[in-house]
Amino acid sequence: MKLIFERSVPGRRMSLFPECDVEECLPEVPMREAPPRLPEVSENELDRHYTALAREARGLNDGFYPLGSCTMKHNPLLNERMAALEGFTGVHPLQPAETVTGCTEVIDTLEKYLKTITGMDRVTFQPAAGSQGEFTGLLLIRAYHEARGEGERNEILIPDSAHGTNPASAAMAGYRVVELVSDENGMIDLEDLRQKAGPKTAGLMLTNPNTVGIFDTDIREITAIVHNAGGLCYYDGANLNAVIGLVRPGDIGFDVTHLNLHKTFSTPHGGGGPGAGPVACKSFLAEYLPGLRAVRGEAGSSDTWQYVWEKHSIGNMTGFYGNFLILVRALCYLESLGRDGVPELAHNAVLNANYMMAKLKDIYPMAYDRICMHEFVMNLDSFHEKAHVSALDVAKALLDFGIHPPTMYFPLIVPEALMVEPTETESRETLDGAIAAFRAIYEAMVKNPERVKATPATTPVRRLDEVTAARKPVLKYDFGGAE
Amino acid sequence: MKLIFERSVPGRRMSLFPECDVEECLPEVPMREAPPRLPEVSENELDRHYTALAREARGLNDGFYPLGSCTMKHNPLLNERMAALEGFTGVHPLQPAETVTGCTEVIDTLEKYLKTITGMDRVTFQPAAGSQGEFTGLLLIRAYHEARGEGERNEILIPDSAHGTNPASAAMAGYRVVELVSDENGMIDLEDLRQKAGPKTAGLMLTNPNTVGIFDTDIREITAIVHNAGGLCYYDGANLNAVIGLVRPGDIGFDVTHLNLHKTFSTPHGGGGPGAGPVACKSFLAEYLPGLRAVRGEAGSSDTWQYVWEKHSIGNMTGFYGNFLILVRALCYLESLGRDGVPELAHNAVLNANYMMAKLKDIYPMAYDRICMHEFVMNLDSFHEKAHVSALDVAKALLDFGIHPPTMYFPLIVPEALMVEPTETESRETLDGAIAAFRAIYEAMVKNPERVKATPATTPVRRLDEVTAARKPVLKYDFGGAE
Amino acid sequence: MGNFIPGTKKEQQAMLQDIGFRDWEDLFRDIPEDTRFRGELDMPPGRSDLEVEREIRRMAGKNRIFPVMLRGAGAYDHYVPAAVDEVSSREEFLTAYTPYQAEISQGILQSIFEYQTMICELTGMDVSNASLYDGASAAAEACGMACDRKKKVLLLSETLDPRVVRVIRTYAAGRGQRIVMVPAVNGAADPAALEKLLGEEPETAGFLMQYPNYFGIVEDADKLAEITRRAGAKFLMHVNPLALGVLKTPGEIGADIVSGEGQPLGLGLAYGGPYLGILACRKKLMRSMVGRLVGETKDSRGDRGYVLTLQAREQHIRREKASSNVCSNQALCALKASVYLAAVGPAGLRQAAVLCSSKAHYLAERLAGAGLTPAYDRPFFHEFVTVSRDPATKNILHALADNGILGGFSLSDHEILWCATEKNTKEDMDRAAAIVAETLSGLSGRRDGAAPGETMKEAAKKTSDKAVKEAAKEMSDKAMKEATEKIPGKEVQA
Amino acid sequence: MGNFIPGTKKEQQAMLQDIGFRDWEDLFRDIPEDTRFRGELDMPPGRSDLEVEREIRRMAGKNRIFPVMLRGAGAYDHYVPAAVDEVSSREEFLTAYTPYQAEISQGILQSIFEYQTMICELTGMDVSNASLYDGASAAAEACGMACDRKKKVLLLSETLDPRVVRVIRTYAAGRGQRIVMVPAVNGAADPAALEKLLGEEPETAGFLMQYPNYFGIVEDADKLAEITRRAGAKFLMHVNPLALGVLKTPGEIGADIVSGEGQPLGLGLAYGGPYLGILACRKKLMRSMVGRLVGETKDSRGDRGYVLTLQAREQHIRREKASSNVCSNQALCALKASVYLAAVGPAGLRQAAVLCSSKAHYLAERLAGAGLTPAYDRPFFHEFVTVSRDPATKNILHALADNGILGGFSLSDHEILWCATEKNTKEDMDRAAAIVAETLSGLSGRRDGAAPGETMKEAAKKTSDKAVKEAAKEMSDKAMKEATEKIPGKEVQA
Repeated sequence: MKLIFERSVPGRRMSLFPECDVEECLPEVPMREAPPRLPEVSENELDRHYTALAREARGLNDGFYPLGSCTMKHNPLLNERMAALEGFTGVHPLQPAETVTGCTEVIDTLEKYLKTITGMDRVTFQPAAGSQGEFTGLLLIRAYHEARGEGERNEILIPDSAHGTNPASAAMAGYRVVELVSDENGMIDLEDLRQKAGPKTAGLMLTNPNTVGIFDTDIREITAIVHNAGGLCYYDGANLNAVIGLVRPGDIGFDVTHLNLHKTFSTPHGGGGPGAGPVACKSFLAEYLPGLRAVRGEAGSSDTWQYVWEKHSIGNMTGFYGNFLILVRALCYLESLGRDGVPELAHNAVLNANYMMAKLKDIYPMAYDRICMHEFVMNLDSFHEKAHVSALDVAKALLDFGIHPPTMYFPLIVPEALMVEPTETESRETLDGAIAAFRAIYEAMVKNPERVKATPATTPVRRLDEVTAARKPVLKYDFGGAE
Repeated sequence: MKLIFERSVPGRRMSLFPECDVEECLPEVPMREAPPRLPEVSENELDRHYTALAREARGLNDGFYPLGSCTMKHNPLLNERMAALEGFTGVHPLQPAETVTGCTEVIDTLEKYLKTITGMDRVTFQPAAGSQGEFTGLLLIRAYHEARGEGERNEILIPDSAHGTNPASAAMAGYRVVELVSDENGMIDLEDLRQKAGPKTAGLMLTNPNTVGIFDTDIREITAIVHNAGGLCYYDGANLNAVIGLVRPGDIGFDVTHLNLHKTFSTPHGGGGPGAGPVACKSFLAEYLPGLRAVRGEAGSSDTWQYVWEKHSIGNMTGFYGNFLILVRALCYLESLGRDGVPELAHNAVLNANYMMAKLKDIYPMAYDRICMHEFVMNLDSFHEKAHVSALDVAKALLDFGIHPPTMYFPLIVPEALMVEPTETESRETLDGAIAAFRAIYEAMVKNPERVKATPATTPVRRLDEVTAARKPVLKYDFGGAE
Repeated sequence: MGNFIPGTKKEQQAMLQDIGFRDWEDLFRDIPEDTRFRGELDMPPGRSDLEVEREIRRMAGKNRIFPVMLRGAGAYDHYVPAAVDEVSSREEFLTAYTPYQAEISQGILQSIFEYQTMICELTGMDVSNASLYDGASAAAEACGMACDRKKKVLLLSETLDPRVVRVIRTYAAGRGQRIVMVPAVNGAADPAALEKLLGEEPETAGFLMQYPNYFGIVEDADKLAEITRRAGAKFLMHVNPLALGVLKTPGEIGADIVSGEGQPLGLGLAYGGPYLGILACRKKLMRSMVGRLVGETKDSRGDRGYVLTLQAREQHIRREKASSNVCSNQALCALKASVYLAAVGPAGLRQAAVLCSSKAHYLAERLAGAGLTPAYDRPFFHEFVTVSRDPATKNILHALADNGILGGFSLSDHEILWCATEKNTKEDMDRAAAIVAETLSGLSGRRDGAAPGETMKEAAKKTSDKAVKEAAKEMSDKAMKEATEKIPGKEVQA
Repeated sequence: MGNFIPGTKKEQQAMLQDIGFRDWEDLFRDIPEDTRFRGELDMPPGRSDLEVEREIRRMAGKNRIFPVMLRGAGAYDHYVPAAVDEVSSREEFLTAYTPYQAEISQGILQSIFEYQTMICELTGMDVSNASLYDGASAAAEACGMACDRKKKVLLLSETLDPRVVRVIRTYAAGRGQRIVMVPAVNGAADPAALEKLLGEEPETAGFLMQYPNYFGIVEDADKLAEITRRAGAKFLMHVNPLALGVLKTPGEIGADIVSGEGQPLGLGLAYGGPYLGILACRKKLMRSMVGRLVGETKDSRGDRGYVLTLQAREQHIRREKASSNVCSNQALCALKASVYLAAVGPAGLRQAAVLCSSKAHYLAERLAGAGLTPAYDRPFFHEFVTVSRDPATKNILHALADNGILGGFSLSDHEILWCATEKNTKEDMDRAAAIVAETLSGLSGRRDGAAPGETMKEAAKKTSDKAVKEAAKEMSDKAMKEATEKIPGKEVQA
């Protein structure tokens, strides 16, 4: 496929802007030597280029997408229509607060819903993504300890099964990471935790269900141990889809949590973003929350709105109020679901995962042989040993069935891992189709492993040389000639 | 690919409508015995179904589309944004005229532009398509003759090269069709015309350039002959793209014309519609125009708008005011082009056609060896004789190059015809690519005609059995079981 | 200025010279000078996208959008599911041509095949075409299909939408067919009159009724069908497809040809277009069906596929002998209707129909309570006509408009045709009724009509004043006649 | 209620039983009862699409949309070409995940590769990442990249956007980095002060300036770069990418790391997000680059293809040793920016930049004529600060708002930060200036300031009252300090 630069012809252009109706004028400062080599194309060529790219992209609309830990659920179409309303897209972030009461209502309503869902007392929408939410949550924990004169608490406890973002966020917040060991069920080893929790402990970061798809039943004891040691408990909301409406982090000992609106709350992933990672916390942490909030003025001047800071705010995570249009979508979603729809989604997310696991576990070894939550992890080490077929090979073979592969090689504690998360928005027929594909791949592996290793054969490109890409990085187009 | 009915599962549904907030009530009349067997699907399944269909459809955005006589030019993206404005889509057609002055401005402004482009005096936007435009124009001609007591004029002269719609429209309007013979240049034989024009002649229907892509240079004499015989001249605007801004039907003896907004004026074809076929005419025909028109009230009550009829209106072609949202798009287009952009488009439409013809005529026999207008016709009879490769085979072979084939077997006066219309919105590289494809197909034919006849090989389905389809028509899904 | 031409002036010049032309004049040398337009077009200079958008938005902004609509009369304010817009705005569907090249057009062909199936399911007919321009022109084509060389008279019920009648008349004039109106009694075609006319007009090709009719009434179609068929004429029905979610189907009633306006199925109001013409018929009429048809077949490998079929009926082969001159359909509108029907499903379509009917009946009750008497005593679907004692139509509609409500459609000084849909809330309708009550009491003071707050049934019981009822009846018949006349001299919509 | 679950209750039950569970309770038996939430969520019941749409539209309708905007301050009202929306709303782009499976994600990977190339072209840098959350967080990551174990002090120009400074401070607090502000003189960083601080702070990792700065001024970046690099610190620039259509590039100036807010490139205002964080750097810093990178490679058949690369820097491999915790980008926003840049091309980008600059200079002149004196005597791009003699900010902005104009951003009672873009017409700006003139004359009567209709240059010449100028300067410095403080107690935007 051509790059847009390869479709460019000097002098071609679209007609977007009017002639200048005032005297033309640029500041008297040094100017660039040559214009940027941006593409020069007509609208027809531009449209065709991006259509060709779209045809080589894969959206949820193209089929099953059981990417573990990513919660690739259907993105309701109404949400897009609502996020495109000019009443939202045309608002300047620095408009007077009394002219943006619609935005404020969106934010306040969504906060109300997320509070009841998490069992927390306050929410900030500053963070633009889950990882920034983690960072925010840790800064709250840090501010809390510092305010109490316990700034020496510099350790965050994180299980070895955790997503890499957890330790990375802890490091960004200036913490030392103390790794907790998972037991044979993928759960926290309580003894290990008791040993590691202490006067240096600032907090614990945990997702529950954990990254292997198992609900840690000791959760109340775990949070109690951390609290007793003087630390706070951070709930990574990445896996909330399994228990939303059934278990609330605020009820089981957590003090702060982030939510991934682009996972549990159906906002689109956009090929990698934008998402949103709001942080909910208990009231004792509210005074540290980042960002400005629009509030109605004091009694007697009810028409005067103003923006206020929390008393000891940690500052800002993003320039304005986070990814507002993502919030609109999440609000639509929750308005659709309502109080009864929320737990139903968790029911079906877990049902679909257990259904697929049950139909595959006779031939695909599961990392943990017990009821899973919204996702399950296969351990294909034995495939690799017996037939030299890796988790990667199985994933690539699925491409030829028109199925997006599961997450590969995560969590790190499971060798040759494939992590499958069907989500609740898939039909039984879709699950059955994927089960049949997995079984067909297994058959192929038994008969002719080389066939599996030669996949994919139906995709626009075949397996790509990632090693060379990293060794000799080519990160931009080479226009040729002297640079 | 599954039919949507094959994705249906009883009881599945989306949640679109609210609970009833008043007492539920249906009229006491006979009800249907069983519900219609409409699909029962979730939004996710619906979205995937139509995505799959879209992936097996081919839009202008997918590549070159040189369909002769169809003018598949780029459809500007801005036009879609404008046609989607709620200020247009949310207007009830029976709102008071003073509440729809924006719609009226769209219509009046577009009328003004089309008048200057056609050299006519009035325009109606009633017709929803070119064919309905033809029918409308003929009804105007009929009303004119009848009003003058010349109702006995019951013949319409139509060249043998004409599109089938011309004679079909004439028949619908109650006319007998008299066919005019084309000469060896594809132009009207003046002698033949002189013999056939007479007291029975109601009018002539003609497109110029004609359907073989040649501008009939005798046009002024042709219209004079018809006028002298007492007939009127109808200009079929199907090929206006070649001469827009350069030749105006109203200047060269035509009394009435329709325009295809979905051809010359860039509105999208929609997979076969909706288009729009406004009719422009000289002032002496205006009193017969169909449809209501919103006008500002008499002086002294300038705020009162009303809808009025022409004095001897032929009636209505469509229920309200034609395909209004198509008019919005055409207006956008003309606002973009402006007075200078209009002739430029004709220049380049003709240039692109002649360029392709010049680069192919050494091996592809042209039906007429002279300067073409916006399209040209190949006569592949010799291919068929020599290699048993038909125009159809060449067309299907182009599919494997990712190019939409030209129009096949039209006009009827050329055997094994392929009619190529590149349009002005294609780049030289696109034309060169298509030329290379044509030449490659020629090479293949010379070396191995069977390879050409085995095409297409890269499409979702191969050549389809049209004979069986027509002989044993299956026009709807068979749900199985007792019907 | 946007001209959408990729090539620069330089490229254009190079191409010209490459193929042997000096300049544009040279390229166009075959066009005689005396046919050339050498003036300047009377248009502004070209503009950039930013300017065009500003200008067109200005125009859109001049229109008034009513948050609440209680007007139908042929165009209905229904909810359009997001999926409809999402699917139909995909450029692959939007910008494609008619699917003549079946190998790369399966998506569009299949979508039409699905549409045809859905229309057959709704109507109970055997064959649906790929769609026509709008309901009115579809009805005109249906009438054309019903006729043959011998039978050229069409009986139309007076209770048909007058705009549909106008288009039928326009088409019939060209084809030399004769239209005879069948008079109505109490808002429905008079069976006796129909029987009489069928006897008087042996050349009658068919009788066309509307279902529900223009006044919202669900007429006794079974009886009319029986009378028509007994006389050997074809029975034609013009339908609201949404109502067919619940009503007895034309197939069950015994219709031969069904036309309809598809706009209620997910198409916006859009100032009247593009809409969607539905046309379906019995199998025996298949080969005289107008317009495009998509059929199922197999490809050379035996795989299922779809093609345009039975093209021998069509104008590009049959020329003047074609069944019609139609050579396009409203494919994108048909796609919208398909997506709509797939989104709502059978249960959703029924729900929409029940909501429409229920709200309309509630509105009728509230309006009766406010002093607007029902004009007809017949079962209705989601439209109905009211009569006022005083010539209050203008005042009522103005008062509603001042409150952001588009009231019913004025049939006369005394009569209004109302409509309710699933989009109207109880609160909106209560508000409308209160405004009506206030307007009426302001106009006339109170006489012996309905007291505010009365229900329709109570009001109907009480209205014993025969003279008033008669007057109302007469006015309504007059309005109907005027509406169905070929060319009103002047028509003011309010 | 919409729950988007395809299966009916019956299907769900069948599936449960098929895999050996009695009911939902049984499926969730592993979750201890004492962790279960058994209450009812404090939310309304679920609603249908029609109802949700009505509710959300109601909220959107509460916001005020200003037809004319003269406010920027970090978010800019630019024209968004139709192609941007068309492309970015395609579900294949909208709903895709991060392109980890390269074989079926070439479309997204290539679009990012193209984006990276365009950003390198704009900035003159060697490496661009795949984008970050927004300009402010990108600046914070740039600062993080500049630091290492030894060098943990960052010098920030006081002329940086205070919101950007806030985010940098928030990030730095976590990382234990120290922020030192470099004071400004006449609206631009003071080179002498910078030199002095660089001397005083040997642990300085880098100096960050904004280009054009928060007050619209194009500072002498060459000089600042030279001073910074001479001291062995990294030179960081935070840019408006649209201005780079004309201004000397950071590459030419000698920057090491460039961050920027991509919102001007085809992203709507959208109440502040989602926006687009631009981050680019020199090749030597490639392996400490934060966030995703797409690289070119070949597939097993030798065809060109694209993959996520250099993942060894990233958190899912490096965990706590990663360069950042960033694990997504703003891919869809980067796509929008790419489409924008492809649509405008080099000529269009220059045209947009010239239009913005020209209109801003015209506006400045007209406002000077109306009585608002320019606060700084420096070259500016499309934003500038004015000072009023009286504390007139509130009155001016209210008067403009009453006329549908969102005036400049209030920096203090006397100071306003204005912005003009290609969307502002001469007429709109004339109208705004007239309203300002009227407001000011109404406020104070006329003293010895500029006469109405005077140009900026004339006014500047005339203003010899040194005290006024000093006062204005002081106020402006104060406002700047307040704005860049970590936590203002209370902030009212007007």
